[in-house]
Amino acid sequence: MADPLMIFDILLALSIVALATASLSVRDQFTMIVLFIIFGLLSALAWVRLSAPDVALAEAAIGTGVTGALLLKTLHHLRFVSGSRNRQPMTGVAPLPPVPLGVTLANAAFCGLITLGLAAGFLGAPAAGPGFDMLVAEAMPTSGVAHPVTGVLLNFRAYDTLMEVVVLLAAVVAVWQIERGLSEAPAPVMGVVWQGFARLALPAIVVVGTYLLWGGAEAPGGAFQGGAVLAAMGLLLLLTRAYVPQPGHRGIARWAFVLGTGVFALVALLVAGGGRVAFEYPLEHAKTLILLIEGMVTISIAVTLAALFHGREPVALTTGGRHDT
Amino acid sequence: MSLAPFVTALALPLLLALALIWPQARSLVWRMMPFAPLPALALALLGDLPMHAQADWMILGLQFGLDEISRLFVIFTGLLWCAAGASARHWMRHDARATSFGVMFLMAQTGNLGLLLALDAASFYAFFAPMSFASYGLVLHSRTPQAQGAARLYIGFVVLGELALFAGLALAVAQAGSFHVADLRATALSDPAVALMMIGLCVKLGIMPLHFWLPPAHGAAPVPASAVLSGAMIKAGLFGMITLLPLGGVTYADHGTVMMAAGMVTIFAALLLGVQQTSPKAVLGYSSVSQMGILALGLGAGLMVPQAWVAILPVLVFLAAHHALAKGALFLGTGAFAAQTGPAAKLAVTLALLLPAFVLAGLPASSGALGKEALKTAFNAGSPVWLPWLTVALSLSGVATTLLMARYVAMIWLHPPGAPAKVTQEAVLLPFLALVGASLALPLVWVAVAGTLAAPISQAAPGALWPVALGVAMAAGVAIHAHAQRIGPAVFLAQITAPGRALALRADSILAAKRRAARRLAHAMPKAIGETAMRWRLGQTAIAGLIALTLLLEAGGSLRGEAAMPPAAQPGAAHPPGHMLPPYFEP
Amino acid sequence: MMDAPLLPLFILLTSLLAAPVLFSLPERAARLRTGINLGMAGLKVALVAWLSLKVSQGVIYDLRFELLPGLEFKLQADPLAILFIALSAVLWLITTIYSVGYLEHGPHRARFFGFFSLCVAATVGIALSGNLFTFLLFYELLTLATYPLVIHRGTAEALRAGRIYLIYTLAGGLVLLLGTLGLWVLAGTTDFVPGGVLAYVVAVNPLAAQLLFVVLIGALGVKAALFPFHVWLPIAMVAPAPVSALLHAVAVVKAGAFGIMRVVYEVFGIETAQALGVTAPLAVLAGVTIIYGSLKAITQDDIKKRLAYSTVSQVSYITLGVALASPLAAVGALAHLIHQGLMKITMFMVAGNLAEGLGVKRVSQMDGVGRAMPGSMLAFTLAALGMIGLPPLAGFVSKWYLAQGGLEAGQAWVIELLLGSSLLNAIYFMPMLHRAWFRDAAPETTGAPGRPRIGWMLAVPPAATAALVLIAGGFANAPFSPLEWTRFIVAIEYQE
Amino acid sequence: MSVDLSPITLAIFVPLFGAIMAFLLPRAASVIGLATLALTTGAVIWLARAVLTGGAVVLPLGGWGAPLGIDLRADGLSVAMLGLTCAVGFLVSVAALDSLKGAQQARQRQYFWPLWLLLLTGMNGVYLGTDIFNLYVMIEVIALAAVGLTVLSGSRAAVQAGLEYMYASILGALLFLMGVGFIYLQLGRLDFAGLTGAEPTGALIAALALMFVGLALKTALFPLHFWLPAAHANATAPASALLSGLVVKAALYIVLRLAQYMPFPSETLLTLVGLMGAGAVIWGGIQALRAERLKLLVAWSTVAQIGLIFVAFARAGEVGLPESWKAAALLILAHGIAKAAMFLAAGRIKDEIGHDVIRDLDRSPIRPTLAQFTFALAAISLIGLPPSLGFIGKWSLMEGAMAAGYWHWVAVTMAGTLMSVAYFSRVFAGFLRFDRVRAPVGEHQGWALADAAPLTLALAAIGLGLLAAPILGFIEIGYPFGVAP
Amino acid sequence: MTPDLIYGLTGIAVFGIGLVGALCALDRLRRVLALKLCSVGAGFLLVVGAWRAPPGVPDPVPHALVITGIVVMVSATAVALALIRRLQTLEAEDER
Repeated sequence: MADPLMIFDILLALSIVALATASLSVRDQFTMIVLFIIFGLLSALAWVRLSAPDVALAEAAIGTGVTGALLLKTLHHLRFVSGSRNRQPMTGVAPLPPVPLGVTLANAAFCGLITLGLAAGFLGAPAAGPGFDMLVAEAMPTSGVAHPVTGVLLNFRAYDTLMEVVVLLAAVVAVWQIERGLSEAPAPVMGVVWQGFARLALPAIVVVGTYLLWGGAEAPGGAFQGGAVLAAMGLLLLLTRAYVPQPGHRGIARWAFVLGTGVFALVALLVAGGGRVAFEYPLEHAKTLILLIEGMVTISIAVTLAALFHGREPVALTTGGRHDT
Repeated sequence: MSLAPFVTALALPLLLALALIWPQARSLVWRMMPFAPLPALALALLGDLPMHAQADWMILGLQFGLDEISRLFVIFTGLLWCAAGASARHWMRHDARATSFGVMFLMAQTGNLGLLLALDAASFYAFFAPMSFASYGLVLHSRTPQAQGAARLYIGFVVLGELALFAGLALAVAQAGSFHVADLRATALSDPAVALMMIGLCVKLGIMPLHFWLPPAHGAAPVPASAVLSGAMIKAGLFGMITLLPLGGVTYADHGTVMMAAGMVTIFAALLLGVQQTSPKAVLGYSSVSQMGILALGLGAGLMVPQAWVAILPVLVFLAAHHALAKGALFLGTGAFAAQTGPAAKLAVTLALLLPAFVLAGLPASSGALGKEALKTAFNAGSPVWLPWLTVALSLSGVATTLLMARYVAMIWLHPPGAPAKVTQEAVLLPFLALVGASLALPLVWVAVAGTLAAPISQAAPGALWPVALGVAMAAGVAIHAHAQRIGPAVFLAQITAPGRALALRADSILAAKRRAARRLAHAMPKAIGETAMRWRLGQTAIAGLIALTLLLEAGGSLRGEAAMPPAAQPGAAHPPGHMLPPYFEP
Repeated sequence: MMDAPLLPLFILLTSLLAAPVLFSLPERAARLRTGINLGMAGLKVALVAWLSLKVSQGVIYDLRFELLPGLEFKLQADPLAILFIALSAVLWLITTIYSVGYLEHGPHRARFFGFFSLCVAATVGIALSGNLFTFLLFYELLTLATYPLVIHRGTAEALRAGRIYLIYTLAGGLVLLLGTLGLWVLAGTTDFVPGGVLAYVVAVNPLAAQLLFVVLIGALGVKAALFPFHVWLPIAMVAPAPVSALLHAVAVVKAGAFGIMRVVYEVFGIETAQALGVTAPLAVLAGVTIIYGSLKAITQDDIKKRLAYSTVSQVSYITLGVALASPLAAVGALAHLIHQGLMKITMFMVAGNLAEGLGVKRVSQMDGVGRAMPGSMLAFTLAALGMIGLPPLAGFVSKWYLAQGGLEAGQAWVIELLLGSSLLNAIYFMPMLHRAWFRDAAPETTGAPGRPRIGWMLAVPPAATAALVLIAGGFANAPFSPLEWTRFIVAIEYQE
Repeated sequence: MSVDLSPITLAIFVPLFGAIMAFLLPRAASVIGLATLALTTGAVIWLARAVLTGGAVVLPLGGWGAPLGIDLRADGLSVAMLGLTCAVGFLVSVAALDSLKGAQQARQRQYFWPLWLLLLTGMNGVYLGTDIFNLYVMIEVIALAAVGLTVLSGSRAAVQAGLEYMYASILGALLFLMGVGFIYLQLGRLDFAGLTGAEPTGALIAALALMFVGLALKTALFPLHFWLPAAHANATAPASALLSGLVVKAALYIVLRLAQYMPFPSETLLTLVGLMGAGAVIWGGIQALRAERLKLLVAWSTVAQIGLIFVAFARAGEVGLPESWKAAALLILAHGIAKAAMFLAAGRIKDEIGHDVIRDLDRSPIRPTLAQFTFALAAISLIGLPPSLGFIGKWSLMEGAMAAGYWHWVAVTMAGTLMSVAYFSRVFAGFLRFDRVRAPVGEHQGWALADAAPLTLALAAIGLGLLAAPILGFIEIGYPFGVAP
Repeated sequence: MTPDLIYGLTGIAVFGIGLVGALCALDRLRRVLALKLCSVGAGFLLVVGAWRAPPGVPDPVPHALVITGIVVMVSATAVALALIRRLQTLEAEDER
C-alpha cells in the first residue's frame, strides 16, 4: 500500500523536474524566471522534507529569492537596453547564432547518457553511508554553539565559510568593476501600494532577520539566512527608491562589504597562539566570538547581496560610460 | 618384339613422301602431313619400355629400340614435326615447289625419327645422312641467291660432318667389335674415334667453330622447315653423342675441355654475331647456336667427369626438349607474324612471341630457367674447378638469350619476313600457338612424361630474374642507343626529354596549383574548423561528450578490472606503486 | 704555476659573460664595445694557451653539476676539446678584429657583437662538453646565437635564409635531443668516454644501437652539412662576411663535425661502431658529400656560394677520416678540423674584403683583382692552394694522412676519392686565381691607384690566418702543432 | 594573549587582508598590493624553510583535524606552486605598476589590486588545501576574481570573452561540486586522505568523470579550451600574464593531486588525457600559426602548452604515474614563468608600437628591443630549448615516454616543439626585419624600467633550468606522490 | 522507494536538465539559469547524502556545504548577470 508521504514525495519530485524542464523550455524570459522561482521554492520544500531546514531556508531566501530578484532586474535592464520594453525579446540583444539540430541533439543525448550514468552511480552508492554525524556529535559540546549546522559552518569548517564570504566579496568587487560607469535602467516602477507595503514590512523584516541570526545558534537559521532576509529589506528600499545610493556612500559600503570577512579573518588569525591554531576559538570565548563573527558576517552579507542587486558602483555618471573615468 | 610398330612409324612418312610423286595423291598427302609422325609418337607414348626389335636383314643388321632417353626425344621431336607439318600444309599450299618441299620434308622426318629409333651404329648413320641431305632441299627451297649461298655452305658442312661421323663410327665400331650402340657406349673408345664422332655430331649441333652453316640455313629455309631444322634436327647431334659416346663411363678430359670451352665461346660468340643479323630467322638461328652452347657445356662436363653424367643427362634431355618446343614456336611464330596483315594482329602475334622468347631466355619458373638451374645443380657433381665459371656462364647465357630475343623481336618488325601470298592466317597461327602452349606447359608435363628422369627438373630452383631483367635493360639501352645514332644524339636528346619536359612543365604547374590549393586548404581548414566549432559551440558538446566518455571508459575499465582481478588480490598488486598511501596519511 | 680547477669554466665565461654586457651597451658606445670584445678575445686566447699547457702536462679538468638526478652538466678539458677550443679562441680573436672593421658604421652592432660572443661561447661549450647532454645544450645555444647573425641584415632574403637555417638546425637539434634521450635511456649515461659507453647495448640490442647511430649522426650531420642536409649552408651565405667566415669555418659546421667525432669515438667507440657496421656507410656518405659539394661548387658564380659548397665538401673530409676507423685517417680528420678552418676563414675574409673594397661578389667579376688588392689575394691564393692540397700547405698534410689512413683501413677508394676531390678543388679554385692574377682588370674595379681600399682591420686578419696555413703545413711535425696534438688525441681515442 | 602565526595561514591571510585593504583604500592600492605581495612572498619563503627543514607541514584549522575540520598542508609541490605564484605574481605586479600608470587606467588600477589579491588568496588556498569541498570554494574565488581581471579593460571583446569564461568557470566548478557530492555519498568524507585506497565504485567513477571534466574545462584542456584564447588575448597585459601564467595552473594542480588520491585513473583514461593533450598541442599550434595578433598567438600557445603538460602527465601510463607528475610539475613551473614573461613582453610591445598585428610589426620604426628580447627568451623556454626549465620539463617528459616505449608521446612532443618554433619565428621575423621601415629605426636606446620585470621572468625561465635538480628535490619533499626516495 | 532515492534521482535529473540547458541554451539569461539548476541538482545530492548517512538525524556537514554552495552560486550568478548587463549595453551602444 502506498505511503501517502511517498506519494507526496513522488509528486513533489515530479513537479520539481517538470518545473526545471519548463523553466528552461519556455520561450518568454519573464515566465522562465517565474517558473524558476517556483522551482526553487519547491526544491526548498523538498529539502525541508529531507530534514534540512537550514538549507531550505537558505535556498528559499538566497538561492531563489535573491537570485530571482537578480534575474528579474537583469531582464528588466536588458529589455530597457534593447529598447523593447513592451515587446518580448526572445534571446537578448545579440543572440548567438543557432546551432544545427544535430549538435543540439548530440548535446542532449550526451546529457542523457550522463544523467543515466550518474543515476547508476547514485544507485550504486551505499544506502546508509558513513557520515560526519558521529564526529560532529562528539565535537558539538566544544563548539560553542548548539545547532550542528551552525557549528559546522562557523567552527568545524569555518575556513570554508570564511572563503565563502570572500567569494561574496570577490563578487561585489567584480560586479562593481564590471559595471563601472554603466548607465542604469530606471528601476521598475513600483506602485504606491508596494511602497506602503515596504514601509510596513521593513521593521518586520529586520526582526525576522535578527531572529534568524540569533536563532541560528540553536535552531535552523543563521548568518546567511538572516543576511538574506536583511538583504531583502535592502532590495525593497532600492526598488522603492526609498534609498538611492550616492557616490558619497561608497566608502561606507566598502567597509560594510569587508566587515564580515575582515572580522572573521582577524578573529580566526588572532585566536592562534598558546598551542592553538587559526580558527581554534578558546572554548570559553567560543560562543561570543562566533556570535560576533556571525553578526558581522550577517551585515556584510546583507549589504553585499543588496549591492549585488543594485549592481554598479554608485558614482557620478558620465554620458557614454564605456570608458574608464 | 615385333618389328612392325617401328616399321610403321618410319614407313608412314616415307610412304607419304613417295606418294607425293603421284599427283592425284598430293592433296591427300598434304592433308596427312601433320599426322605423319603420329605412329612414332604413339609408339613412344604407349609402348612398354624398353623396346627392342631386330631386322638383321636390313643394312648392316638393323636394330630398332626405345629406351627412356630416346623415347623422350621421339616425343618432342614428333610433336614438333606435327606442328611443323600442320604449318607447312598451309604455308606451301600455293607454292610452286610444294611437292619437292613435301618430299624433302617427309624424308627428313623419316631420317630424324629413324635415327632416334635406331639402336645400331650403321642404321643410325643411315638415318642421319638422309636427314641431313634432305634438309639441303629444304634450305634451298626458295632458290634465291641467298638460299643458294646458304645451301652451299650447308652442304659443305654436312659433307664434312658426315665424313667425320662416318670415320668416327667406323673406328668405334672397330674398337667395340659391335654395331650396337650399347656396346659402343660400354667400350673405352679411343680418343680419335671420339673426337671424330664429336666433330661430326657437333656440325649438326652447330657448336663453334662448326656453326657457320646453321644461321644462314635456318634463315633461308621456309618457316616450317626452319622450325624442324632448329627444333628437331639439330638435336640429332645431341642424341647422337648421348647414344654413341661412352659417356658416364670413360674420362675424356681433353675432349671435355675443348667441348666446354667451345660451348662457352659458342654461347657468347653466337650472341655477338646474332645481334648483328637483320633477318629475324637468322637471329633465331644464332640463338639456337647459343643454346646449343649450353648443351655443349653439359656434354663437356660429362666427358670430363663421367660420374657427373648421370646427373647431367636428364637435364640435357630436358633442355633439348625445351629448346625444341620454344624455338619451334618462335620459328612458326615468325611465319604466323609474317602472315598477318593488320598491325593489331601483328602486335598480338608479337605478344604471343614474347612468351616463348622469355621461356627461352629463362624467365624464372619457365622451362628455360628450370633447365639451367637443374644443370647448375648437376654440375655440382662435376669438377669443382669449372663450377663457378659454368654457373656464371649459364646465368649470363640468360642475358645473352634475352638480348638475342630482343633483337629478334625488333627485327621481325624492322625486317618482316616474307610469307606466301595466300596463306590462311589462322591455319599458320594454330600450330604456333600449340607449340607456345607446349613450351609453357613443358615443366608441368615433363614430370608426367619423363618419369624418374624428371626429378632434377622438378627439384630445380625457379631461377633468378636478374639475367632476364638485365638482358631486357641492356636491350632497351641498345635500342635507345641505336635510335639515337640513327637520328643524331642531339635530336634524340631533345626527343626523349620532350615528353619529360612537357611532363615536368605540367607537373610543375599541377604541383604549383596543388601546393597553392594545399596552402589554401591548410589556411582555410583550421579556420573553417575553428569557426564551425565556434558557431556550433562544439566546445559545449565536448564537455558533455567527455563526461560521458570518461564515465564509459572508467566504468568499462572497472568492470574489466574486476573481471580480471578478484577483489582478494593484494592491494599492492592491484594498484601500481604510485597509489601507495603517502606516509603522511598513514595512521 | 697556480692550479685553477675552474679554468675551463673561466674560458667559457669570457665570452658568455661578455654577451650580456655587449647587449646592454647602447648602439653608440662603439669604442667601449671594441675594447671589451678584443680584451675578452685576447684573454681567452691566453687562458686557452694556459689550459693546453696544463692538459699536455696531464692535468685533468672535470667540472660537474647535476641538472636532473643522474644527469649532469659536465665540462671537461681533454685534448680533443683543446684542439677545437684553441681553434675557436684564436679565430675568434682574429674574426673579432675583422668584424670591428667590417661593421664600422653598420646598424645593430650591439646585437651583432652580443650574439657573436654567445656564438663563440657556445662553440667553446661544445668543445668542453663532457657528455652528450651538455653538448646538446651548447649545440642548441649555438643555433640560437647564430640565427640573429644570419639574418643580421634584416632583409626579406636574409629572413628567408634565416628561416631555412632555423628549420634545418632546430630540427636537427630536436633529433639530437631524441638521440640524447635514446642514449640516456639505453645506456644510462651520456658521458663521453674514450672507447664508448654502448658496448653492452650493442651486444644486447644492435638494432637499437644502429638506430641510435643513425639518429645521432643525422642530427649532427645537419650542422656538419652532410649531404643531403647541407641545403642551409649555401643559403645562409647572406650573412655578413665575418659571420660567414666564423660560422662556416669554425662554429657551426665544425660543431657538427666535432660532434660526429665525439659520437663515433666516445659514445660508440670506434671498435664498437665498426662492429656495428655503421662506419662504412658513414664513410660512403662522406665520400658522396665530398664529391657532390665539389661538383656544386664548380657551377657557382657567387664567390661566397662557391666557398660554401667547398665547405660542404671539405668538412666531410673530417667525417670521412672519422668513419674510416683507422688511426692515421683519424689524424688526418682531426688535423683537417684545424686546417680547413684556417684556410676557409681566410678565404671568406678575403671574399668579404673583395666585396667591401671593390664591390666584387662574383667569380666573373674577379678579373684583375690581384693587382687591386694584392695582399688579400695573396692570402686567398695560399688558402686555395692549400685546399687543393699542395705541399707544404696545411691542406696537404691532412689529405696525406687521410690517404694513408684509407690505405691502412684497406679502403683504397679513398685515394681515388681524394685525388678526384683535389682535381675538382683545382677546377673551381684555379679559375679564380687565374682571373685574379692573369687577367686585366675590368674598368670598374680599377679606381684611383695607390689608395688602400680597405682598413688595416680588414687586411691583417686574412693575412694572419694565411700565415697560419703556411705554418701549420710547413711545421706540421713541430711540438704543439695541430698535427702533433692530433696524434696525441688519436692515441687516446684508439686507446693505444 | 600571544598570537602564534603560522606561515601556512599567513600565505592565505596576508593576501586576503591585502585585498581588503586595497579595496578599502583605492588610492593606495598599488602600494598595498606590492607590500602584500612582498609579505606573502616572505611568508612563502618562511614556509619553504619550514618544509625544507621539517618536511611537509600540516595545520589542522580550528584544531579539529580532518575529516571533520579542514587541514592545510604544505609539501614540496605546494610550496613550489606557492613560490611560483608569489614570485611571478610579484614581478607581474611590478610590471602592472608601469602598465597601469596612465590617467586613463585609474579605474583599472583601483580594481586590479583587490581582484588580483583575492585571486592570490584563492590560488594559495588551492595549493594548501586538502579538502575537496574547500577546493571547490577556492576555485570559485579564483573564478570570480579572474573574470573580474579578464574584463578589466572594459572593451566589448573583453567582456564577451569574460562572459564565456564565466560560463565555463561556473560550469566547471559545478561539475566539480557534483563530483564532491558523489564522493561524499560514497565515502562520507571529503579530505584527500579519505580518497586514498577507495575501491572504484559507480559513485566514485561518476565523481571522477565529473571532476576531471570540470577541471579540464577550467584549465582549458583541448577540446574544452574554447573560452581561453579570447579571454587571455583580450585582457590587459598584466591580467593576461596572471591568467595564463598562474590561474590555469590552479586547476591543473588539482588534477595533479587528484590523480594521486583518486584511486583509479585507469590506463584508458590516461590515454584519453594524453590524446586530449596531443590534440591541444596540435590544434593550439595550428591556431597559433594562423593567429593574426600577437596576444592571440600567445594565448593559443598557452592552449598548446597546457596540452603538453597533460601529455607529460600521461607520458608513461598508469605504471609511470608516480614519476609522471614530476615532468608535469616542471612544465607547469616553466610555463608559468615563461608565459607570464611573454604576455608582459607582448603587452609592452603592443604599448610601444601601438598595435599587435603580427604582419605589421616590421613596419614600425619603433623597436622595443628589450621587450622583443624578453619575448624571444620566453619563447626559448616555451619551445623547450636548453637550458631552460621548459627544456628540462620536456626532457623528463620524453625520457619517461621513451623509457616506457610510448613513442607516440615522444612524437607529439617533437611535433609540438617544431610547431612552436614555427609560430614563434613568425613573430621573430616581425622583430628582426628592417627593410619595410621607411623612417630611421630607433632601437635599443638603453634600459627601460618597465622591461625589468618581464626580463627577469624570462631570464628566470631560462636560468632555472640549471637548478632543475634542486627544484625537483624540493618538490619531492613530503612525498607528495607517495614515492619514497 | 525511499525519499532519499526519489530526491536523489530528482537531483540528478535536475542536474542533467541544467546541463542540457547550459550547453544548448542560446540566450544568455537562460544559460545562467541552467547553471543555477545544476547547482540545485548538486545541492539535492548532498542533502540526500546527509539524510542517508545515519537514519534519523541528518549529517549537518553536507547541509553546511550546500548553504555555502548556495551563497557561492548567488555570487557567481551576480557576476555573470553583471557581465550580461554590461555586454548588452556595449552591444546596444555599438548598434546605435
